[in-house]
Amino acid sequence: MSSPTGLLAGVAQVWRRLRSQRAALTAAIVLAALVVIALAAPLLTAIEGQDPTTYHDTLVNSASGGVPIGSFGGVSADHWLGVEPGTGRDVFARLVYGAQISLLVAVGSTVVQVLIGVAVGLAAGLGNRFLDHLLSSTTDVMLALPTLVFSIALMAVVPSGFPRPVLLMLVIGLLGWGGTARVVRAQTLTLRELDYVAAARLGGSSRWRIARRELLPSIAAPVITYAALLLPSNVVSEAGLSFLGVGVKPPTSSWGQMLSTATTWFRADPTYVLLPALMLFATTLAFTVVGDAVRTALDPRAASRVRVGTKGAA
Amino acid sequence: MSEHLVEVRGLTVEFPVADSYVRAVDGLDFTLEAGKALGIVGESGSGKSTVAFGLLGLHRGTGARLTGSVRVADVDVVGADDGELRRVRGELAAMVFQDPLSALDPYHPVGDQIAEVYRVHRKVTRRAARARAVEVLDRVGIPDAARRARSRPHEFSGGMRQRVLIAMALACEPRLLIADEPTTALDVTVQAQILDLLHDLRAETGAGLLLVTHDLGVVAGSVDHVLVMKDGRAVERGTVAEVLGTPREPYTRALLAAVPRVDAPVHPVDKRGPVAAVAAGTGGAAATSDGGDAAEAPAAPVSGGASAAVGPVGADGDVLLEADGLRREFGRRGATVTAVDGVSLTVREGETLGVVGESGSGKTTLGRMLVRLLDPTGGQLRYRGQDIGALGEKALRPLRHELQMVFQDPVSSLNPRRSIGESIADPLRAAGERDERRIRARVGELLERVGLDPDWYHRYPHEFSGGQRQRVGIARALAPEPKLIVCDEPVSALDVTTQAQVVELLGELQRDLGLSLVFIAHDLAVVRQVSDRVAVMRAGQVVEHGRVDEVYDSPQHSYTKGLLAAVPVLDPTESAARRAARAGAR
Amino acid sequence: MTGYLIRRIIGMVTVLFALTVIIYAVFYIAPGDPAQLACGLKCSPVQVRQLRGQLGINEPVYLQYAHFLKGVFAGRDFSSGAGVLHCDAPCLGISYRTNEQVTSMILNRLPVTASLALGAMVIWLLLGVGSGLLSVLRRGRFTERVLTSLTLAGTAIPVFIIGLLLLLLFCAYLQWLPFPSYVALSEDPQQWFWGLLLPWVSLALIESAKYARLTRSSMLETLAEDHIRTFRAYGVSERRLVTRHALRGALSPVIALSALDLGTMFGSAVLTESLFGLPGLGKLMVYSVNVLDLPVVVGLVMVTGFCVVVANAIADVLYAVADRRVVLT
Amino acid sequence: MSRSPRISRRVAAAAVTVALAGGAAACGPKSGDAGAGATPHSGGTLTILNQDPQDKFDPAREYTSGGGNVPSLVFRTLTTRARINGAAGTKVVPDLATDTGTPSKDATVWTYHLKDGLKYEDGSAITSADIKYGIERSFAPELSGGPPYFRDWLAGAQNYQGPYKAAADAKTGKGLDSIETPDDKTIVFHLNKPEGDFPYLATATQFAPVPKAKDTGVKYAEHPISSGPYEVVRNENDGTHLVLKRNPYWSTKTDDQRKAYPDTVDVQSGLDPAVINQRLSTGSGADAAAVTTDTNLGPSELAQVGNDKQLAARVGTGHFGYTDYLAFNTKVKPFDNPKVREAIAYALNRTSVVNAAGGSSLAEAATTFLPNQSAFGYTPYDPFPAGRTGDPAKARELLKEAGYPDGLTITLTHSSSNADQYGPDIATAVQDGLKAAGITVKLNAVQDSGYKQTIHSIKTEPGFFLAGWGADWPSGGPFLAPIFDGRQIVSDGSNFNSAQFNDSSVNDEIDAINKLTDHAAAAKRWGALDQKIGQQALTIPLFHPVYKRLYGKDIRNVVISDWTGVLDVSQVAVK
Repeated sequence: MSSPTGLLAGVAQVWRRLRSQRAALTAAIVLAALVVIALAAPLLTAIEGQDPTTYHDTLVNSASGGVPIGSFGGVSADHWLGVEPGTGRDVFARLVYGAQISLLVAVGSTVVQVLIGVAVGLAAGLGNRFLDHLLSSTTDVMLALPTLVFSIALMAVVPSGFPRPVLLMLVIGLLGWGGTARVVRAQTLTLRELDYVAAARLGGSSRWRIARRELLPSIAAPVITYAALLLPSNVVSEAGLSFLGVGVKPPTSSWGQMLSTATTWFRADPTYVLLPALMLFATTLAFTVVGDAVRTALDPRAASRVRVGTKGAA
Repeated sequence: MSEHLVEVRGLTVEFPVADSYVRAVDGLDFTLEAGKALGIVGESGSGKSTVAFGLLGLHRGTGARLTGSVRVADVDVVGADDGELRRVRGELAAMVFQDPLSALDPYHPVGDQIAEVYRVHRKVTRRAARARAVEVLDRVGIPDAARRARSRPHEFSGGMRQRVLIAMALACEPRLLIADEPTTALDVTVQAQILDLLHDLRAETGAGLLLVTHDLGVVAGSVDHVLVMKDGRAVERGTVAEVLGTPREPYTRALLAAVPRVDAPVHPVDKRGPVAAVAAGTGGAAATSDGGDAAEAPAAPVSGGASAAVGPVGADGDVLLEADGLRREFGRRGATVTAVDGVSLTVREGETLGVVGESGSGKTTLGRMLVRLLDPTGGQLRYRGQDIGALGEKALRPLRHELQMVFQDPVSSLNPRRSIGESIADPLRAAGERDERRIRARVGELLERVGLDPDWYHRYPHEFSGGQRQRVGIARALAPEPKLIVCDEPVSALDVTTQAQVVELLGELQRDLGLSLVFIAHDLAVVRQVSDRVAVMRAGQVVEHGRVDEVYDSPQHSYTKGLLAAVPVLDPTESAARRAARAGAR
Repeated sequence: MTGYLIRRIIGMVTVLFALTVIIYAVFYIAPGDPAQLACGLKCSPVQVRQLRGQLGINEPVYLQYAHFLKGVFAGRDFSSGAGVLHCDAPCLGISYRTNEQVTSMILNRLPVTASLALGAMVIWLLLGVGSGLLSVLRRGRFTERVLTSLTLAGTAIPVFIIGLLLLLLFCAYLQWLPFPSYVALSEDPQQWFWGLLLPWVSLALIESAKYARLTRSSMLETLAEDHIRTFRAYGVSERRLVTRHALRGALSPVIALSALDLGTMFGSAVLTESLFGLPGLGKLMVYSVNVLDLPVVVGLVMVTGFCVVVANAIADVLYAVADRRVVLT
Repeated sequence: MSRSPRISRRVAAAAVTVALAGGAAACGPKSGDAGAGATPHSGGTLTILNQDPQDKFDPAREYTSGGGNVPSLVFRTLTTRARINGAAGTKVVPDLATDTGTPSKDATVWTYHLKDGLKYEDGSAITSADIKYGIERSFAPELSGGPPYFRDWLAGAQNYQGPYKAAADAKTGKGLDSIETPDDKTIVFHLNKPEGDFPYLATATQFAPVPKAKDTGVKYAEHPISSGPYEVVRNENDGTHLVLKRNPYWSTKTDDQRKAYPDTVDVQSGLDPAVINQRLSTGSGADAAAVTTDTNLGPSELAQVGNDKQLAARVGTGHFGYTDYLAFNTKVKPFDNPKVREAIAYALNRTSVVNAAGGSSLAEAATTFLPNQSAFGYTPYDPFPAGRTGDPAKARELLKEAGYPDGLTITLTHSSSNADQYGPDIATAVQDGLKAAGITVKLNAVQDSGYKQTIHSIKTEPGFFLAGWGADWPSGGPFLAPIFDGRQIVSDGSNFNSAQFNDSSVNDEIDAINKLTDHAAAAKRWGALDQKIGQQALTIPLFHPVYKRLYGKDIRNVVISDWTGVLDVSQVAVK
């Protein structure tokens, strides 16, 4: 659609702005590291010599509720981050495999949310009064739903053969597109009044063509910004669902699942709680920081407008 | 120490951009004596507003670099501490901003806003400050000031808001008034009133006035001295009579020449002659990324001076488009606003119909209905005899390409995320053209046709100046080979020199391609230049229409007369005479 | 504006009803028989059949839905055993499990959730707007960086973690606060306050981060507006610019968002309610979903959905009132 | 009903959750006075911190074991469980009645006489007609929830729909004919078959008197008329918050079981288990005099308690007769092959499973189906001795014999929730244990709300799944018969004979034992039968849960019987 040089220039420009923010850079590195960890999970656990599902009965003290034997939750040369209370499964292995699920579900559900949100928002923004009314009301109601409860109900009716991570993505995605739709609709309503859209109509473009050629590229920036905010909240959603016991299927691990078993171990085995909590915290924080930076980078207005009084001069 | 009210020496202001600085003002010197008025004139990007802001030290904390010396009422603005600077602001020198709507806090009553400013500088009670606010509001001509002081800005009209801003400036009886484009956002009749008010106030309070504007007509009647700026430097200075009457510098001359005159005799139209100036003036203009129409050198004296008018051509051409009792209402039941109220007019092949009116007169709504961007709510719209007013979007599509539009705002009329080539090619693709080579060729041809480099297909709108963008918009309108183009304020966002070039281009295209034009503008002078016939709109209705010279030279309707009388003139003497006439009429 | 609000509310309520259809359908295909669940696993088939008749779930699902609609608009009668239980419109039916009227079940729990949500809102507004304001006043200084980091962290912590931490810290280790419980405000205002303080704070800490960010960004946006420049040019001090002019502009999005969040909270404080054992709507919802108590679930969705609908409308009005330039169409 | 009328003692089962929700039982530390050495005194307020509300607080709707825990503070029944520590607490004792019942010769007619001076909370006298009415109303569909025995045992009750419908229907207006009340003090039950366990059933809350004039149908639960030591003064949100205060008309003269020391009982529910245990261990304010009737110490809390002597002294340990097991549906391949079932039994790693269930303090590895209490007839045995961690080699060998030399892939169905120990935690432990024997286990989670219906219906029963069984009263019969009696395979209702096992020798033995009147002799033969059935590997017992309950530091007179396994709130004193 646009020329490669223009696109490249744009990307380069955004990257330059991003680079200038040290926090964002750090966060981006953290995210990159997380992705690498998730992708390399089999390799990393192979190096450690463990896997995430094998029980180690001898490493926990059965009589005291299954608390790991040894300090820091049973940290040893074999088990770098200790073992899970009760089962003796390797915490490091479960953490890195858990990263796969957390990231996959977060990204996947964000994609679903964005796709639906953009489609609905565009249709509402460009459609006639009735369609707009219908879709806007639906969007409002979607935003009104107690999503957590609905997810539980939805997860309940889907046959258990359905792959869980995909189901999680779909459920979080299907229930969470309201915000995106709103942003896109508002943006569309603004954009469609712009002269270049009028010009495209005069040029004989159909609505679909206008949406695709004129609106989508302009909507991309706010949508990316919004998606960057959705990501961390989806990480937390997945954790929340797993926390409530309707997340991934055992013996698969996810951070939320680990946290849900870990929360009661706060005092007896703090290490076990801190690790998934830290991972979750670091991930959402990193996503948020990067998201913020992306927003600033994509909307230089916000940054430059603060320089008061330079209208017409800068 | 200094006998000058304002003394600026070697002022240089630089703004940080990416990794370097851009120099907005470059070694400027000037002075202003108490009670006198100085006009700073320049096109956009000349640095004139930056100077005004610099007088109040408004660059502090913005990262701008400021060197040289600025003294206002004996205070060294550059070196002053925060407290001292705050005293300068409002107490010694007060600023009147350009856009009165955004320059006032929307949440607070105007009286409170003025009172707040007053209390910053005077230790008085809240009640006393309110009283002062009412007093100054009354002074600037707000009727029923005591009550209106409790209204919020959006409850005022544009002119009244500007008066409020002036009242705020008056509150602390400053010794210097700085007016930054105080009338740009206003209609011509209101503009005259505001200028008169400033004039009277100066006479009354003895304050100095620094008037910053792009409009030579505005300075003509309002200041004693003029400073012409270009690219951050002073090009020419002198008394207003000298500078406007006998300009020495070519730039000033070009500037003056480009100003359309409402009173100019209509030139015999040469619709066949080449207008080489356009190509010369713009073809070589380099596109600069940081914009600024200044990049577009003012064309050397354009085709013999005042205007390149598009004169009347055979007024007896076939009727192309005909509106009959066209109406348009907005809003829902119970709260409708009638924007266009039964307008009937015709556009013939190859002619230019001018539509003038002030803001809110319904001229833009009318223009959009003519090309069916808006659906009429009443009346008929006939194109070549066929009623197209009620056609659905699908049925309309085959006709779409024959009716095109050029928009006012060169920024919003081009999609910033698509290359200009893509934008121009869009109608071609929409029409089903798939051959990439032919598309490229045609776009190149169109770019060349409007005086741009045919190889600029891949450039993005932000790489162009306003005038160039408007050319791109014209190229896009031309792409589907239309029969009629509605130009909605096509030059009002452009600097005066660029304005002239674009007008020139439109005329040339009309002549070459046999186009019909509907030229909508608030600027009476521009309309006169380009139109064969003209319609004057007010409150959704056409109050007067006819051949252009008839309407301008012997207006029949009082509204038209008032409009024409309010147009600023370049001759300071004439301007003063008109002011006196207006004052007498009050 | 009234017309606008009515249209909007009608639209959303219509969608809410459409949603109840979906819920009926979802429950219809969900595994498990509510009658068997209500009666107990060892209920004989005869008993289950009787109960199905009593609950009205032996009817086709569309008839069940029709009865539900009739109840909402005209009221319904149920057998209480000893007599007739009249359920006035709007009647949301009776619980499969307890035969209690759904409306009264919800009304009983509403004060809990309302106390939780309102109290939390007060705190998050104070915390959020306060720290947003502070970070703008201390722009570019250390305080701002600290506040920014804190609020970022706040948005990144799930409520079940922060709640648990606070609980352990203040109730178990330090024992400064009693373990949270709900005592009606009308009964003992002091106990009500202390019993809810921790849940409020937990919710508010998470939410206030969002508000701090919103306050900060919209204040910065307002600070960049022309009218701020006007007052700066008239010598108004920075502090006053921020507190009087920028804050005022920043408040309208904050207020609008609060109304929305408040509405949403009526159905979404599940995690907080279960963590602190508050007998609120969210908890009732989760429980009812688990025991397939369809009338309660549908009733809750209607009521909480309606809360959000109203909150949405209120948000719009507040927005329009706060910023008179906005025209509702 | 399709069930065989020949079965003499049909018993309940798997009702643990229900029983707990109803406020079931508690059993106590074998060391009764752990709280304090002082003698108990009257007065004060007892706080009960629970997860599940006392919802449906109507004697017709409760499903309790032995009359429940909180319910038995308000409802007195004909008989009740003995409020004594340990095994002695598995006995039935008279409550409203003067004895545990006089059976006819064939135990089909049971006669009870009420004690003198029995009164409701309003001072009116309790009559035998009120007890009859109480039972009748439990048949009303509006008041569902109680145990099934009334309909199964009482003559002519099969299609009875309770007094409300009957009143409207003139033909059956008399109520249940099989319950006679010749005078105000006497009540006679006519059964359709011999039921020696009737005195056990008579502990159920349905035997509590309900004055007809005060019956408000479904609304009765808001304020049931008390016959016990306490009356309801507040009932908020359907039993979420219940406040009981002393019933002035109740007297120890007619009730030698309940002690009722506190003046007030405050039952707070809807609490998170972690919060309950945290509050009990912190014990600030009113929580010092608090107990819980439904919340076990979790594994993590146990680890903590272990490090704190003072806390450890405040833990009551109890056993409720219950077995968690792996169930096979022998109609599904490959579980029709005994060798496959045996291989799985050998391969199983019980240590992992016990750890998953909370460790050895909360779960005792089980190899017998009967719970490890003498009242049930517990006889230790292990038909497939493989040690605590399994014998993969032996398992592989058996698999080879069964025709699976290269291993086997099977599906284990479990609940989506860990709440009842049928959940993913146990399932994954089983899964991991079987890995070593070359058995690949796929997990199939069923949503918790539908899980029990799924596994206990012939139509939907999976091949291999997690299940559990508890008895409604402590006896071997109700424990074994529903699971292994071939005549109790139910095709149109809840079926607990998951293996669909029908062996006439087993059926005959069940009948024979049911005829015994000597409980000890019967227990011995139940034990032997359990061992005999165990050889067939129809189920693989996993563990028997152990109850560890924390109580507040001011709690005195802790009594935990083996009937309920949890602390009995009717015995507790707070002063």
